[in-house]
Amino acid sequence: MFGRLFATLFTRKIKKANYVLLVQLIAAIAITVLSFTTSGHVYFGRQDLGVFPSFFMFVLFFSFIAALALYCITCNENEAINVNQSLRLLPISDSKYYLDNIFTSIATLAYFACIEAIGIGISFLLAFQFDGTFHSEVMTSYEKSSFVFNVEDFIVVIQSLILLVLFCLLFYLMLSFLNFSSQAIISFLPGSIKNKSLLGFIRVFLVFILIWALVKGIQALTPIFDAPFAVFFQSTSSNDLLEPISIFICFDLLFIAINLFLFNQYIEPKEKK
Amino acid sequence: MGNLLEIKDLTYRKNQKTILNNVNLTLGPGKIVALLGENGAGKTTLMRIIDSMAKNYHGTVMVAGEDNEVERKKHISFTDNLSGFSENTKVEQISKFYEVIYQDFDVNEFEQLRGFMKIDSEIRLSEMSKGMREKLVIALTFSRKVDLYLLDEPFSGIDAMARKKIINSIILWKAKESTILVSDHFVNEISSMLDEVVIIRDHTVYEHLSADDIRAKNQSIEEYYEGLYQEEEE
Amino acid sequence: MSLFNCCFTELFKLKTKKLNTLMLFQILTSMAITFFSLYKFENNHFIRNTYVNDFNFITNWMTSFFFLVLAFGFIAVCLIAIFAQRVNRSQTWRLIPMSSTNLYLDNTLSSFVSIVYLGILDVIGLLLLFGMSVLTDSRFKKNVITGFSSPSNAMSQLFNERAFKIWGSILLLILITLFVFFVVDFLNFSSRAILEFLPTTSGQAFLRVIFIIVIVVACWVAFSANNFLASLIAFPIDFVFSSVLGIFGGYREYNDRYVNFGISLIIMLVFDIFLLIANTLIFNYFFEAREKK
Amino acid sequence: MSNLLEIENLTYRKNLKVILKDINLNLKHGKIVALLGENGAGKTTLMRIIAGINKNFRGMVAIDGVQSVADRKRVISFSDSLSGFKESTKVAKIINFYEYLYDDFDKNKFKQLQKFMRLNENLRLSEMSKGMREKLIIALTFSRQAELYLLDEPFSGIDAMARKKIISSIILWKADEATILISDHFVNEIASMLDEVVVVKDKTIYCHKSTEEIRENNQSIEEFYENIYGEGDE
Repeated sequence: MFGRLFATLFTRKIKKANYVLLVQLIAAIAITVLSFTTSGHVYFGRQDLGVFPSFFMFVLFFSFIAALALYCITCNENEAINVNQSLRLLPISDSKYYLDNIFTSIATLAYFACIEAIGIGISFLLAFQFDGTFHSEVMTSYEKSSFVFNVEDFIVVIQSLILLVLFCLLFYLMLSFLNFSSQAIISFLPGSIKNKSLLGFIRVFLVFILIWALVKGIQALTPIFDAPFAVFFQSTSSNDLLEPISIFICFDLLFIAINLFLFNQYIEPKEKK
Repeated sequence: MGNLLEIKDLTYRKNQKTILNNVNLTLGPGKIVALLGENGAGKTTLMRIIDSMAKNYHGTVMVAGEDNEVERKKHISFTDNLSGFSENTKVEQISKFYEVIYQDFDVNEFEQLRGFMKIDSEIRLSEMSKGMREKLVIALTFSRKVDLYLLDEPFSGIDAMARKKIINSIILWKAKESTILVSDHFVNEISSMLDEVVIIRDHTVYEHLSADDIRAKNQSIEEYYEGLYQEEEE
Repeated sequence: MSLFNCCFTELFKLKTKKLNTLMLFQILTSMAITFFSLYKFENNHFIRNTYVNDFNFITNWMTSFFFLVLAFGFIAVCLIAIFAQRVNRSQTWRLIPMSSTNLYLDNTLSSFVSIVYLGILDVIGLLLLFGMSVLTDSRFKKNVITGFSSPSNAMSQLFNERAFKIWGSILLLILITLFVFFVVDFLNFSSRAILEFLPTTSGQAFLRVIFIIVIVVACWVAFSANNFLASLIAFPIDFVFSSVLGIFGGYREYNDRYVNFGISLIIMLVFDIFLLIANTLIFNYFFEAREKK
Repeated sequence: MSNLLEIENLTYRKNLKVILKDINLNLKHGKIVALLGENGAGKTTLMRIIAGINKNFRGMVAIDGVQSVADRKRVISFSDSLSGFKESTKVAKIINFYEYLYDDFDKNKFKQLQKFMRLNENLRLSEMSKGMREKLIIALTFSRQAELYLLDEPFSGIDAMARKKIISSIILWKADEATILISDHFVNEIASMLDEVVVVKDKTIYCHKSTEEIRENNQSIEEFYENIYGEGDE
């Protein structure tokens, strides 16, 4: 049953990811075509770009926006699935249900990243093949940079990817925690004052607590640790990354436990009106 | 006073499908009329056209001799599912809204009906069950003094006792010369209060006759109504 | 009081209630930003890091509040535009015995006036903060006094060429807000009206196509501000940003792309009027309230 | 054979308000039981607790002695309002969803019910009227070979003829030892098929009688139900 629910949710979220990818592709093509038909050139940095290099630029640029958009969509989708009565009726324990929901979102992000990488690769090759100036430029910059491939860098790249996944997971969990805890608190308050602005106050209050707890946690866990993101960007050796990864794992596990408890106890699907 | 409601060869199409096809109907004042028909026969659409909710239909619809959309709305009180209000509005705020917007809204009539339905004015929409919400809608609809009341499946969620009490006292709530057009699936429940019956079938008005004619042939309205669908079953 | 006015006041009350909570969030966020930017967290208590600037908390709060005004203004316009669609679509409002044209005008007018209400709230907030920071922060008070007293300072030019830009940008801001409301209405009405005619099976696909077209047009306008038609829409927004920000230094002089301000004003006006008429027609004849389920 | 459903001193509170107080109920296999009560008496809440949707109640709910939520859901078929599906989903897609995720979903049983209700498979939810949608829900609920069927006001929008046909043939759709717990406001409509009656009043189980007992002192179930509220009102 866990597998089948995973498949159903995964196909549902994949549809959304494909839709975002389609919109991104169409937008990139449309922009390139339109900007060449109307003004005849695409201005970037110091010099004009050919058709294919500008298409590559747009695809690259849109990929970040699309990633952000998909992330927000998946957050929204997670919370919608948590209160979806038709799905909650399925014969599966609530803990497995919640884990299914979160991991399918992570799987969708992974799927999206692969397709995105392929898309950027193809547009890069297109530009590389069909545009002389772009071709020569890439070749010269390749020779200049003493790019020598070694195992150490490869491990660092893998570790930073893991860190990214853990961070996305943490944000999902925090968002769910925010929703579940405000829902739980609301269900204890007398019905009369249950209205939107109150929900807003509780959310803001909880956000402050979250930030405070996070800051407190980071301080308590590693006195030498100051900014995981600084390490993330200009890391030199692979063991630098082990600290932030371990911290994120602790937080992820902590929030998974809290969310599972709240989800099992307090979160009920929406009533049918 | 002439006919209250006159509909002449009305046709309505939506998404390339005809929903109503040359409908002709006239209703006199001071009557309680039932609008009966199967699911999806077009009863709700007909009511929405009368109250000018549904637009771009062909044919004419006159209410109290008025054809213009605004005038028609003045004479009609339609059961509305309160979708315009946010879920945490209080009943008290809704009645204040009706009081401000509709001149013909009678506040103490509403208070009386609210007491009759046992609805607390402090309760919010989100805290009301389907039945309680329908009782509120009926109270709001009948608190307006108009010529034509349109009730679209008003009783489906209300519990048996309350429904009986409402049906018995509905006649008292309307003015003598105003008419009620009620569409409902529970024919035997409402048959006691009916003056006329209109049956919608195959996208048009299939039958329109007075309840006494049916009772004259000592048939209950329910048997008559089911009889219509009997031949089609075999 | 005529029905038109009662309806207007009711709608206005609903919309201002939403904007009040938004204003509260704006105050909270501006406070949070100032707090987190000014204070650093070291060996578990907050100390004031001095390298930011040496104005006190309230003055910094005022600047962050000012920058949030435009951001939250944009959020408010979107929020109100979406809420207006719910009103247009709800059966409760359409049942009111007034013509659909009046209802649509009421709805749009109350949306616009509620945005003006938010603007007034912002101005009051800024003045309050300005007063408080002048009273509490002696250093800021000195700057303000020097600013106003010496004629040669930029402030005194407020009443000549710069003033034209400010009034121009306010007028454009009004037209842009109306333009946003009308475009959102037009998209909702036309897609709904066309949906009524399409056989239901292709309804969903049609909505997706509309969504993609809207995104492409939006990107195209944003990216290619240098061709004529796009610049007419992009220019006013650019103009407003630069002239408003210009008041506080870093005033960007406009070079060759300075399209005659008047033309874009008129074009914007024509767009607004055309959309208003189109929306009223569609709303009257094709746009139905949602059926109750 | 022990009881199918056992509920012991169940209490449920929400927003500091008690909705259900020390409920004790035992249902046997193979019965059709009606759950009656006024609007807002807590019938829907009780059903949602049995189905394992509503949580943090105090007390014990067990099906065949099993309390875990997942096992309960496996043997219970709750009439879900399909609110979890987008309005544009096709009926065919909903059937695939049920077939794929519920082991006890029987496709040709559904085909049989679909023909009985005259449901068209490539309709979308948005195109269906309330009655058609409720017919689909009933067909989906009974296509599962469950031990306990929970029906929460399943007939409110279905037209008179279809409703009579459904009520008369519901017994054929369930296995012999399966039980149906149905909550509805139209007592006389469903009276013919009932074995037991449970009345919920003042937040608890007011009485739990078999229909033979009621019929012995020659009362119709409707009269019995009404005079429970009779004393209450006067």
